[in-house]
Amino acid sequence: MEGTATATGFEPRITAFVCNWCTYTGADLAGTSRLQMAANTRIVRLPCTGRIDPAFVIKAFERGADGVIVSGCHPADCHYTAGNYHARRRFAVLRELLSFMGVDERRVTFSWVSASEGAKWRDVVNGAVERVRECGPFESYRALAGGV
Amino acid sequence: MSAHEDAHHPVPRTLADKVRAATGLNPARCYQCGKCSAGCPMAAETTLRPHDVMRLVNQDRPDRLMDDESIWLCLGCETCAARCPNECEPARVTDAVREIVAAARPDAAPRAIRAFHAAFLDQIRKHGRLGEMGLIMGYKLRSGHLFADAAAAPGMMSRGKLAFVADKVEDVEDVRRIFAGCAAHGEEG
Amino acid sequence: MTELRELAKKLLAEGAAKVVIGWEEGPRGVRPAFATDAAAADRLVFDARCAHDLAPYLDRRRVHVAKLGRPAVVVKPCDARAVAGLIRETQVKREDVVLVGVRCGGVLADPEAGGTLSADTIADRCRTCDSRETALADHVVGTPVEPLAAPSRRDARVAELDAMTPAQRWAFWQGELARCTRCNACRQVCPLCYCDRCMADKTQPQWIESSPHGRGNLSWHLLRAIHLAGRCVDCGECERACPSGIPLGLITRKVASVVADRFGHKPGDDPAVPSPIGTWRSDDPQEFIL
Amino acid sequence: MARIGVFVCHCGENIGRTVDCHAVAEALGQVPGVAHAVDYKYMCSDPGQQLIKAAIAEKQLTGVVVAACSPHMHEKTFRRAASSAGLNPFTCEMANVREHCSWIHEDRASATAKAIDLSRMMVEKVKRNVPLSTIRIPVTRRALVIGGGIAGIQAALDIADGGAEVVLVEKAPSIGGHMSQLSETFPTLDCSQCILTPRMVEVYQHPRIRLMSWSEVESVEGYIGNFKVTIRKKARGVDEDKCNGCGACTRACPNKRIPSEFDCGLGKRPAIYVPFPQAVPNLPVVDRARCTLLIARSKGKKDACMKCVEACQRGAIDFEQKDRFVTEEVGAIVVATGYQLYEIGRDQGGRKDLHGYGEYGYGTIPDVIDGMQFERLASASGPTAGRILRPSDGREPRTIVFLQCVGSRDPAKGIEYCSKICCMYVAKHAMLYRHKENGGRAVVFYMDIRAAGKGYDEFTRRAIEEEGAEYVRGRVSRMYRDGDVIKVVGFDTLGGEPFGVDADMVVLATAMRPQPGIESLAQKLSVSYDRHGFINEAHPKLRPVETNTAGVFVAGACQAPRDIPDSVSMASATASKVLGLFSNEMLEREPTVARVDAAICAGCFHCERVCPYGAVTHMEVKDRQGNVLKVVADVNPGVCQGCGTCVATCPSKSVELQGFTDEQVWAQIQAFLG
Amino acid sequence: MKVAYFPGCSMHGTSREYGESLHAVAEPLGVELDEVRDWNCCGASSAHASSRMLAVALPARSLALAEAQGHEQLLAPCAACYNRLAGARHEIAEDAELAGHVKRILARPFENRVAVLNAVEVLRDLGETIKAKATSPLKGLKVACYYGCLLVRPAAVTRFDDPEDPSSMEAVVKACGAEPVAWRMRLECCGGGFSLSRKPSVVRLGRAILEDARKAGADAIAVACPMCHSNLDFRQKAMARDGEDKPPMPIVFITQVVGLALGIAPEKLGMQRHFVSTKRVTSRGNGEATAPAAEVG
Repeated sequence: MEGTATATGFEPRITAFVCNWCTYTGADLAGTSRLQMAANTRIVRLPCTGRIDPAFVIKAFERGADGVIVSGCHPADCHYTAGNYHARRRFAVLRELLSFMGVDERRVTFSWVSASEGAKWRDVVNGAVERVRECGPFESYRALAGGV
Repeated sequence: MSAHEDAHHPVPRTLADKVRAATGLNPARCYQCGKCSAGCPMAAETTLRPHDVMRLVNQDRPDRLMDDESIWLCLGCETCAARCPNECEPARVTDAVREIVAAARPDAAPRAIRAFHAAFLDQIRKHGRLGEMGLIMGYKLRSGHLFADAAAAPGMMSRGKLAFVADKVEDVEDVRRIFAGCAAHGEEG
Repeated sequence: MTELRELAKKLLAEGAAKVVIGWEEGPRGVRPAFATDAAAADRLVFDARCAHDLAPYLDRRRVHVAKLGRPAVVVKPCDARAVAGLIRETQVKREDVVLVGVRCGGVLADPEAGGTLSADTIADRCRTCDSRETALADHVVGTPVEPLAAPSRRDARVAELDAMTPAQRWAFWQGELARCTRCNACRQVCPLCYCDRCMADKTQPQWIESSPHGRGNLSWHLLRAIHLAGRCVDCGECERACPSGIPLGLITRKVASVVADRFGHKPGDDPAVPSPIGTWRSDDPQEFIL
Repeated sequence: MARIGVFVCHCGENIGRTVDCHAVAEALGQVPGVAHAVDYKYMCSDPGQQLIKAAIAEKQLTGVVVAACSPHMHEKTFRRAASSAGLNPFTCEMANVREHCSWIHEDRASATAKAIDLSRMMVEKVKRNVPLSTIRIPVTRRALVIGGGIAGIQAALDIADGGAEVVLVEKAPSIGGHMSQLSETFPTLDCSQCILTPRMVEVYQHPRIRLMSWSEVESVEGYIGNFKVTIRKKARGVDEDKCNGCGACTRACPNKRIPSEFDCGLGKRPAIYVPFPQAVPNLPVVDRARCTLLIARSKGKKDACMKCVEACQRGAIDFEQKDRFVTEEVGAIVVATGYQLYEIGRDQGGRKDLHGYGEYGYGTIPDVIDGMQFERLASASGPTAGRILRPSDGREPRTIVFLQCVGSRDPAKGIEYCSKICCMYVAKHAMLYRHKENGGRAVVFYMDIRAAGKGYDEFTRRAIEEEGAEYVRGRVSRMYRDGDVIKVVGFDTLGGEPFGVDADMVVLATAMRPQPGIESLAQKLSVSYDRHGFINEAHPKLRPVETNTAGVFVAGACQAPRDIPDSVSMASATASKVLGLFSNEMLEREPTVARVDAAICAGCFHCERVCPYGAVTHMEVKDRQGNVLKVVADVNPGVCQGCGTCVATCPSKSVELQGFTDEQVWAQIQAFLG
Repeated sequence: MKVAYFPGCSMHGTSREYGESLHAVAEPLGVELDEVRDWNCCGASSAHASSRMLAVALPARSLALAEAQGHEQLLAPCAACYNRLAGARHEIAEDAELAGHVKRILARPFENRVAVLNAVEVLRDLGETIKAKATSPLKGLKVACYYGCLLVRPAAVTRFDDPEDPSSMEAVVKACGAEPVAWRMRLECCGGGFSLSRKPSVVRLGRAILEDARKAGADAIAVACPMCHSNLDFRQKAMARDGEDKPPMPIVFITQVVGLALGIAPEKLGMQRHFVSTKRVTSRGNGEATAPAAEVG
């Protein structure tokens, strides 16, 4: 599957960075509940949103992602008590900075999905795919590689 | 739309749904403790007490609410809301039920009370404000209680308490637009 | 000026400091000075040309300065915020340095060109600066100054960019960043870029491609801004040092406004106040999170 | 060169139906570094695991990727298999192609493509996995129990009887907790003190229990097996070694008009006092805020009263005593701090979301009391020697109204949960009253009767059927004083009528809340708590007495409203957990911990500030002469729980999280996107 | 302090004396009342029984007008108006969807910025001023402070006092030198909304209030609501039991109590307009009631 506009339409490529305890487990629940969703995402499992470095998001775009999802535990639910609070501040800044530098806000989705919110995970994934579809392929970022 | 989403965005069908849509209050929160009815000043006169109203809303029984004058006897004193342990606000639920019931059956309210509310709103629609004299006259005409309290009028007037000419909002059209806007909204909703 | 020189001489004479780091006349306007004796102290100056932030010289990694001994450093309010940052981040111990605060009414946008300070010539960052002297200093010299009222062109530019479409902003920044030669001057002058080894120099994995091309340049400036979020003291040195004239101040200013709006934080000169990234409140705004 | 084995599971039809598992195995076989790729019907079955083990041996694999279900399902299984075949278990990872792929997609082509991507991402990760070994840490076989109520007493005794030493810290002057205040206990109506006092004495005399009453936990450092706890021994004003508990001082004290905490304000005590006759330890404490002498001294006046000092023949009274701090090293901690009652009509300890009940007149009508006050009235050792008398005039009430769910199940006043014990103790109160006051009327207003427990429903039924308690289903709207009686305005929801009672006394069954200060203790222990302040258990069903901090356990009403049997069960459960922990010489932990590269660490300590566990310490880097070159961060692997927040925070990327390194993440991103 | 002033319909009619006494005390207490230009009826007891939207939109118009006049606070002395205005403000603030509808219906700028105050809280906050300026403290006057229903409920809307155990009115009475009595009916509804349409209910409810105030030894009942006032004052004779000969219970507005304490002449406070003689109250201040108090009509 290539993240480019083809005759069959544009299939976005989306990297999802999720925490192990809430969102990953919520995504497991979506599976056990057989909730159908778009097949455009690939999950990278991390222990906690606190572990998710803004560099991951930037690197994903560098390597050709059309969109990114970052998801973890709801406030007060963090397995490690506060990782999500730290992440929330970090990503609040990253999001506005990316937008300021010209990255469409619709390409980056942040969510809290608990271990019991399989349906919410489905909605987050489908929503992110839809928004990135509206934006189209992120050719402009890929073009930066230029002569490299 | 899947069945799952239906559950989250229900089209108001039951009485409880309609009340919820109109007020944002969830009648299902009522656990029938009766604290509202214990404190209700009108409980001595009504057959349906606040907790009965909540119960019938949850049971989707508009018929029983319509066939009884109880909901029209609520004074709106909010004692029930102040004491309700589960934040149900029976008075606001009752208001919503009245609105729903009146839309379905305009003559559901007891004549006297209907007359009072109609006269009241009529005054506002006409003048933007309430001329109490007009209110009293309007009420008497509508209710048929033509001579009740007639003896009081001279006393009222001698004390300068009844203004014969109603106070009026200058831009009364603006108030009428609000009435029209609310009516239109009611039909949409 | 006399007050500053007399104080510097006194500090040196009494042994309170072995070197006074300040500014002196150089071939192209003023330059940083490291006065270790009375004669050198007599050459110290302070005026609107003294834009350099001297806080980086407190970094133990600048061995040539460190070996001169216990430093006193002359600081404008913005420089003092930088020193506060270094203290906060355990790079400098407060008791190891003498701080000489100067009352500051702003510096010139082009210090090398010289001239008097006016609403036209004042550096943009000084237009929005509201501190005239620092509470962190051991000594404060100079006369009280009135701030110059002038609208910030930089803020206006940020607002213009905010009003653009993402594609337009992208085009603007690509135009600017295309000139970046990755000379690292911005990093070198930044008082809060002191790492032993910068993330940009890490190779396994290489988060930031090191050769100057669009992709690596964008990553570098994004991550630099992220690292400075809530820490940048707006000394303006990165933009002044950039040989390619990239308006880096727009980025730092934008991030500062995000930090101020969202977390109610403005970097100050109190080292006890923690930086906002690394702390949190349970009710931090999260309207962007689904 | 890596030699990775990829094992694609069909999970019967579960994966195979939507994902072409054979195609996945074939595609993965083409990936550089993959030495072996096969698919199989059930990888987790014995033959499936054999397949993996055989391949590891035959192909000399350096790493394993199992493309199957969620790692939460079978990561342990496959790591164990890899380990038994001689591979380091941490070089085995799972690609989740079931929950995250076959179960959520229908299109076979895209599901297969995704499964290939997910497997490739894991292959790239495993290539960068390094062998890790489980972390081994020593265990101090000594436990700290915080709280000397029935839960703490039980935990301390069980642990000590199991052979380990226990430090029992109690903030009050005596152990015993709320249970010592109760009259009789449901559902057996046996005397509370009769069953509790022997256990209190046992604690006192136990050779392995160190009892520290009038003490509080000041700070906690360290981690499972290795806690260092500082305890504040509050100044008692009495030398514990000299005092023999004769009570001469308390008798001598002229200020005997102080409301007794133990009797809930219904009785009085002196300024130097033993809270109750059976107190353990039997040592008095000086009420520093009320002692005439100390008040005079604090105002700089001369000593006004020395009665207790004069009465004490052993010279044990010591007004100069200061708070002392002692440090104890323990391997496990049991939190058993218990509860307080919702303060009806009063300030709720600064909690603005709790409002109290103005409509019930508590505080203005003296004969409206709470359940604990009733216990004191009913208790033979109480202020009325067990006679139920009105606080206002000492008269015997002829009608008592009991209100259930006061504060409980009431989101409007701030507490939405059920306090669990009130249904039972109200039935008990009604019975006790009916026993003591023959012919008296006991009216209970209730919403539901929640009497689930052995012998519980029988007990409440007995109150109604045999003991003549009148149960009225409905809440009371308000109460007011009318001359000598309290008018209770209620509603009988079953009868459909307003129901008023003229009561002589009203007893409010108020909600259970955690002890004040629980939040700060929880923060010291790094355990999480819910919005009411109850300590969170690690798992609501499967780990009910553990907390999210390893080595810290929870028992009794500080975790949720609990009755005595529940509290005691939990306490024994914590004891079994603690003794289980102590049965190991060394503890083993997953090696997902952060490590600092001291060579590049700049010592900014952003990591220290973000670490929720206090795992980051300062370490000096010295040259050969011993000169300090720089101070860098160091992560204590025993404390680190592996969240990785420090890693993402570190500006110079000199911290790594083992098992989730930057390189591994980078490799996964690249494996997907190219 | 300068506030927007929302008189409400009854200030010009049945409760003239409330308006008169409010104006009379405002000046010496330093309160400037800036009447909301072209205000309209809040809808009071009828709008909410018919349409939630109307019950919110009617008060919202007046709030919008006050906002346009540049005010941040609005004083609604009538408890019913206060309840409706504060309630509308609260509902609009809590419900964004409703806010959208209301703005559309109003078709004028409206940010819901104006805080709504009642007379009791304003007077309570001026307690020190009242105490300082009281030239005729009402020593010995026993007052039953009657809050009724609309002033303190619902708690989420009113917020100025404890909804179950308020003390503001008592504080004002104390500042006036009078003595608040402890009684139990101060929060019970008098049935004012049914004053016209359901007299027996009103009589039953009002009687309980009057009887309890008498039992507590009150010389007068202080109110802050025109509906309570006209109900308890005008209907007082009807509330008496047959053959009963109890002394009449003066029903006074809290502003009248303050006015008397400030030494303002009773007629300027409209004390002659009452149906029940206020002599028991006016005789406490310096002034004597000048107008003869007519018997209940």
